[in-house]
Amino acid sequence: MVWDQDKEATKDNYASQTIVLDQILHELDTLNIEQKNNQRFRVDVSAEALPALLSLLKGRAGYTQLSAISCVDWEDEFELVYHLWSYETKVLVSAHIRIQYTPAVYVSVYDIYTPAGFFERDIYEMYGVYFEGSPMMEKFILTEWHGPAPMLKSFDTLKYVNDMFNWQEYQPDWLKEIQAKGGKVVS
Amino acid sequence: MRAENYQAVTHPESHEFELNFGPNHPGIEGNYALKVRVNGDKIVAAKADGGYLHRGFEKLMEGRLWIQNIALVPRICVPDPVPMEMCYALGVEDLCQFEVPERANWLRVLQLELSRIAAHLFTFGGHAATVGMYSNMFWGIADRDLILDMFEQMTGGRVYHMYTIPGGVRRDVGVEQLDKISDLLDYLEKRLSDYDNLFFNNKIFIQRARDTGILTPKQALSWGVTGPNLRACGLAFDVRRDDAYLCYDQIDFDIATETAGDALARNLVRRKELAQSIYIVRQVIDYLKKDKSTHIRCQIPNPLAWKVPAGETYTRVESSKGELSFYIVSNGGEKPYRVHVRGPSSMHAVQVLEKLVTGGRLEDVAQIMFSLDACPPEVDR
Amino acid sequence: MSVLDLDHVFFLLIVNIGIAVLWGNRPFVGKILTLLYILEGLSILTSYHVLLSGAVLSSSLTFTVMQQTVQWQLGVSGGFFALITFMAAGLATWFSSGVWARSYAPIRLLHSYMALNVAAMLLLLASNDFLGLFIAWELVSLVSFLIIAINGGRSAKAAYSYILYAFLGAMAILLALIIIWNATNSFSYVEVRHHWSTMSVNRQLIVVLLLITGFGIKMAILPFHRWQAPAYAYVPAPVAAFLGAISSRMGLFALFIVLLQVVGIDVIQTLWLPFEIINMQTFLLWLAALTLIIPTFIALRQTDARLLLAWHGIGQGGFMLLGILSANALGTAGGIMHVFNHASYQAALFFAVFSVSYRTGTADLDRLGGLVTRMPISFTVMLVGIIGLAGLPPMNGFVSKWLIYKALLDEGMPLLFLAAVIGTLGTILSVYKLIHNTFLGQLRLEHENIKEVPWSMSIPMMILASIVFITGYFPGLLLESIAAMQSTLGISVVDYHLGGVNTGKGNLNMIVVVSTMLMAIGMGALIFFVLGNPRKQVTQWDNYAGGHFLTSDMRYQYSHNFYPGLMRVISPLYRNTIFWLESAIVSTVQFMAHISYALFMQANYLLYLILLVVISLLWVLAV
Amino acid sequence: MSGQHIFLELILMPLLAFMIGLFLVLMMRKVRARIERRVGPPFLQPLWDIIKLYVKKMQISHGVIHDLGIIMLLGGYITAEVFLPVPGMSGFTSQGDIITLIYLMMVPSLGLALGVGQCANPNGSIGISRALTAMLAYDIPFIVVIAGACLYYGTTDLTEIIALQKSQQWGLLSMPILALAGLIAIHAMLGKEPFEIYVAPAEIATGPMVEMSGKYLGSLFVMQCLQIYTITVLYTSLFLGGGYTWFDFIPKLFLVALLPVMITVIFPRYKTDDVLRWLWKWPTGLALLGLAIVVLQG
Amino acid sequence: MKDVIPIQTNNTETIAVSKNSKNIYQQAIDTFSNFCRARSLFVLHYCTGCGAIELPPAMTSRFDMERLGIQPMVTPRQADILLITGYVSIKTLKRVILTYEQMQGPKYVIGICSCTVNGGMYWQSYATAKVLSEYLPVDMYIAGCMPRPEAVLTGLQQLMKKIEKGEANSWENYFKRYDYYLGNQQHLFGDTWHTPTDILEEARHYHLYGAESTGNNTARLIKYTVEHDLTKLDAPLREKDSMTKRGKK
Repeated sequence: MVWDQDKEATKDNYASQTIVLDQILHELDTLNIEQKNNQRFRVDVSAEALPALLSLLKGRAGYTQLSAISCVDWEDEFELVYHLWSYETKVLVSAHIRIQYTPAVYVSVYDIYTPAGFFERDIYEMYGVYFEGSPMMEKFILTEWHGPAPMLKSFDTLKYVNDMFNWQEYQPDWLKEIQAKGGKVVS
Repeated sequence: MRAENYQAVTHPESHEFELNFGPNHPGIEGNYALKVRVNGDKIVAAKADGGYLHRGFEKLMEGRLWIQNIALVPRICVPDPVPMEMCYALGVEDLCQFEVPERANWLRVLQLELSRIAAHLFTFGGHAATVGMYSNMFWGIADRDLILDMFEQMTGGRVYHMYTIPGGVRRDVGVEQLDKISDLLDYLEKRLSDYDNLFFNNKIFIQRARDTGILTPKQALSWGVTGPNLRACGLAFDVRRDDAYLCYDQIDFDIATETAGDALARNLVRRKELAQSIYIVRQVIDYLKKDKSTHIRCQIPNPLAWKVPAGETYTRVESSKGELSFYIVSNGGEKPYRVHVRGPSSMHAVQVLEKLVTGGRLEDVAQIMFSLDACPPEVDR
Repeated sequence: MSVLDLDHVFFLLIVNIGIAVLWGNRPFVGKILTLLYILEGLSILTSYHVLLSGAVLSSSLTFTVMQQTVQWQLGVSGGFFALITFMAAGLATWFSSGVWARSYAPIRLLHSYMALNVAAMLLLLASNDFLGLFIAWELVSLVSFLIIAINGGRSAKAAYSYILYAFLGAMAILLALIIIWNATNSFSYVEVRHHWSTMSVNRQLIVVLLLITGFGIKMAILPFHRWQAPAYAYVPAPVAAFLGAISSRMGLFALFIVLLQVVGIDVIQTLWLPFEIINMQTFLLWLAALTLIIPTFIALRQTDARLLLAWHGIGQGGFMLLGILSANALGTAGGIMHVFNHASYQAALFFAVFSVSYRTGTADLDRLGGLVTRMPISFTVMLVGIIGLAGLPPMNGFVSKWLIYKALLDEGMPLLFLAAVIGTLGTILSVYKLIHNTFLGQLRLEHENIKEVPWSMSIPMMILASIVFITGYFPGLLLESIAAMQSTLGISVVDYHLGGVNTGKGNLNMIVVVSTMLMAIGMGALIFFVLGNPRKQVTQWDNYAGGHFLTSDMRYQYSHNFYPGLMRVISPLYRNTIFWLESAIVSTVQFMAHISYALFMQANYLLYLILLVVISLLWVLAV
Repeated sequence: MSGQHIFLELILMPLLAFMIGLFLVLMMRKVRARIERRVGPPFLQPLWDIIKLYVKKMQISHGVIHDLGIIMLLGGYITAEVFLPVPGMSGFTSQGDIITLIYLMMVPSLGLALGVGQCANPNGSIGISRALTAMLAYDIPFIVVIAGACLYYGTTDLTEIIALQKSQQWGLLSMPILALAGLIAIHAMLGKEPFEIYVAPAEIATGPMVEMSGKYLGSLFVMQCLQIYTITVLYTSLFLGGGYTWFDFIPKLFLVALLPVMITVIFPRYKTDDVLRWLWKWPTGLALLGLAIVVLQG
Repeated sequence: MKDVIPIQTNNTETIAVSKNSKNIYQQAIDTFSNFCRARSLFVLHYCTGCGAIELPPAMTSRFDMERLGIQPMVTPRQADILLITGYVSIKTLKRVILTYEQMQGPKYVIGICSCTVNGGMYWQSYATAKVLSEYLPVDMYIAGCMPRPEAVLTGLQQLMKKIEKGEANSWENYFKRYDYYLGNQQHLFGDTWHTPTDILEEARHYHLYGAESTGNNTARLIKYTVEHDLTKLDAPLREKDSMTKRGKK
């Protein structure tokens, strides 16, 4: 299992990759592929078709690594991005889906990719998007946080901080010296 | 005490008890916790507990200017901060379509590889300390400090450098400085044989580390393991070569692999990588000495009113822990719309650690954690 | 002093049995029985100086069979053992006389069987020839069976296994007696000793081996040790203490009489096993050493406190045998002294363990913990007991073990010395686990309202604990009668004084050692309490847990598999060799027992029985 | 001996032991620091540590047994010092021989074990379990060494053993193999790497010391001093002919302590079962060989 | 060194506690105690934030803390100094307070890194506490992001000087003004916040129990523990109270 191919073969792979993805396109009708460069593909897909796409990519095209799942809050809907990497062809495919804002629920892909557990839990904590079927949905980072999901654009962290915390006067001698020389904080 | 810390558990019939590794425990790397349930000295179940280092980085970055975030990103991973800057800079450059000068890329590689050497020396020290070999820790961390000195001379920062900025680097590095680095590398190579004698060839260490925390290639792939941990299973994957960035495609280096997949193999992979990094840095020094260009960054707009074109990008960098990725989304504004950080340890420190520790022995918990080189701040962000 | 003192004792014992049988379940009767036992002990103690001078207490009870006059005489060794018996029985009855008795339904049976046991044991101790010994031996076996089976259930099963072993032992003894009779035409100890050399060497060998088998079964010497621990562990507290303390020592007493008084240690030393592979004495010493080590390390694995103690009882028996067989004044003294010491701390430990299980309802070491704040007296007793059992100064266990170590070193047996130390180290590991898992560590939620046991239970424990300490402080108290015993047996006598022994090549003066220890501990306390600020006690939840908060529902106690590293190394031994050997032997024995049982149950069993006896006789005569 | 004399020795012997022990600890820390390319602690650092711990304003106790354990620990070692002959003072050596001494040295361990048990911290209990396992491991070779030496000298009285060595030759020369095995055993007794299983910070957070604070920890530091002293004196008495005067006695002690310290820094720690296997294989084998030679000679 | 800024923390006002006039003997003992305390400092091995990365260099061969008599220690029971190395997230702060309360007086807190002063780089973060001295009495801040090992060592040496003079007493304020600190903690963690250590009793033990030790906040705490202590299973088992209040089943 050592992927030590020479560079020529790799280039062929890039070309063949488009063909593989095109084949998958035919099987899933709601798919839109965009090639950004040799090693980056962007795939837009409907939310319902994503699990099928991931299974196909993993099973047929050798995309064995789920690099990450990113969530973007577009204020009216969430965008989920699944970054998949193939060790054989050395291509990264980002599958983008959009899901509705309320109720923010989606299906888990834990059964296809084990690492999804971590990212889905993270998105659940940070955005409140619940993933059905994931065994790792208990809190991990924000176990002692009782506020709203903090990564939502609607959560104003500055306001929260001003409500919650005080500031102390901090005027050490060296700062006073600088201020005496005319230094000040640029705002 | 607090209900939120412990979901009520009934007293187990099987006489197991709970033991907490961390956050205040020498067997844990940084501020992190691993709750284990033990029977005798056998780990029955393990559960990682993070969030002690959570600062809300991603939220903070959304609230700051593109240029301000340069100061913020290296703080995501403390022992190995340069890849963080690098990854962010690559992303912004991709969005802005910057053409980065060649010399800047080589300077960046210099930084990256020195940082990798420092991080690996630190990891050896930590790993040695978990098995009670303190002299290796004392030596390794002292030698790492010499690299930090080089950083300080080059960038002005000892730990956090903020040297790499989108579009290039902040300063050039002179020939004298390169000579100093070259001398340091000579010294380190000499020291490596000492480390070999003391640590890597130490029979008792080998006895302890061999067959501890074995990852099979299949497990490694399905659990999302990357970096040296993956290479220790015999899978030669390295972002530097396979998803090449900067000028790594012009540099000659081997991908260090081992086949056993245990703590010893992971350690030996790092040991080999250390030698490879020294080799790479020597190439970079040669290039930088020959190259007479002084162009180290491209033209960047007024940083206080810098609007990055709308778009999204996914950039990956090989850090000393594994594959590090940033997903950056811009809506054309002065601040990032969304930055998602995928630290390599987010896999290693949670799912992989839990699974490797379970079924093992109490003696090996700390060793497995350090052999995975898990870095909690990357997990918590 | 009247020579018929033994009659008084026998009379008192009959009264004892009568009271127990007639009014055994009345609440006050336990105390009366205790008093009677004390009275019996006192009546021996008052004439103890006579015994020390070499005279005997005899009974008027005699009968004659096969031209042998069987009579009962209590010598100094019998007196010593009898005192231990009365101490154990008295304290055990006291322990069961109070609140405990109300919760225990078959109390009348318990009192009666206890009295019967004591009586039978006294008969054994006072026996003066092989016939009397055999009769008393069978009685002891029978009443032991009754008392072991008292609880039904697991203990009845163990009792059944015991009676099978006892049957085997009785057969062996009977066979030996037949051979002896055949050769010497007498059962009297003196006569047998006189005519011993007339037997052929092979026959001597067989007799010695048969007697060791027969009596060794009672003290559970290897490889007949499997029955004892379950039999002693699952009986009620007083019974367990009584059995563990003294009952199994009857085997040792018989062996002691036979090997030292009748056969003589010099004879043992000259006997060789077939093909001259090993000297009889060396063989027996190594058997004793194995009896010490193997049960001790089996005890280390137990999770039930009662089983743990029962297995240690077997192991300590090995210690006694090791001392007695060392053929050295110090060793013999150590061996006999260990009988007393073991009786005192073993009874104390059993009482402490049963106090805990009386209050908590369990003796499972994985379900206890932190009870020291709730049951301080039981803790103290157990602490004294485990220091004694582990053989550390200042308790009495140390003195007897020291004598045995010293004897083994003096006799030039360093490997046996090593074996003895390994046994002690295993004991230390095991008893720390016992006290840690019971009394130290986290107090469990369900044990929060536990209280100390009532006085009727704690006073006997405290008496035993103080005996353990006092005889450790002044071992000369015991060494006096042991020296008398040695001189009556005609073996070399230990040079003792109140504080210990002088050997010229390394002395022991416990008065100095213990006084220094007390003084040093005083100095330690002075350093600890005078220097520095006063202490402040915190709750057990205010504890380091890696920076986490502790809750009462969280199990934060290390108990199960207490020595995992050690077990990784030695558990293959348990599983494969020792365990295999043990179970092979035991199942063979049990298989034989089953076969003989099946044969016995046939309709014309008499025929089989006669056939068996005839065949054995023919075989023996042919040898 | 007059009562006054005895009383003086009772005070003086533990005190001297403590003072020499402080310097032994200092030497250990210094040597270790030097090999690790450090400067190491100041001259009186061990003493400052102990005093600082004793003058803490709060002494957290987990119960009476916690205190009792510490007292037993101090008392046990003070007793052991009185039974150890040193030049000019023999204490009660004639009243308790080397076997007594070995068992007296177990009393502090039991005290520590009880005190730690009361703390209700599994880390501490695991530490004790490992310490007792280690004791079983190193005591077996050590006992063989003692048995061999006692057989050779024909006595178990320490003063006589020393006198015999002074009149004939040192045990080191007459029983070199036993002396070597003994040296390995005392290395394990000192609990230094690779036998440091019961402290093991990364595994069980310093084990027995986990809940020890203030003077409790201070007493453990005192115990460390006394332990090093006791072990080195015992070894010196058995194999290096004890001391003629204090001037040759103290260098011998430092030499005996130095050897384990020098090699300890290059080892990681064994696992618990490996400690047992190793100690039961090599030092025990050596010790048995030495014993066989002694038996065959004698 | 510019980085080291020992600043006055907000506990300058002295609180009247019944002061025993000390005789010469006691003063001598105090002086000697402080002398020893200053020469032997045990640092708790707890990396609360990124500043901890500069502690290994400070401990190891290059800077070697041990030559100053400073040693790392594992558990709070053994340690004298709590180094808060950088930002403390709310989750960590709870553990820090638990750890601090488990330490024994005299105990010292050093806030390393700018984040402990005013939140530093993470001033707008919802997850980190900003002013450390609101929750714990801080003896000294060492600012910088992050302060170099030299700065850490210089700071520790300054603390040693303070200890030797007997001036490093801010830990006493935690007991004298417990109500204040508890109030801030409750503000952040909610009214149900409580730790296993009974601070008020310890204050009496130290003879530091004063007028400001108790107040509304401690009343709330006591009310909570009385209400919940003995009914909820996951509440701590308080040995002292349990015998009377938890009746026989």
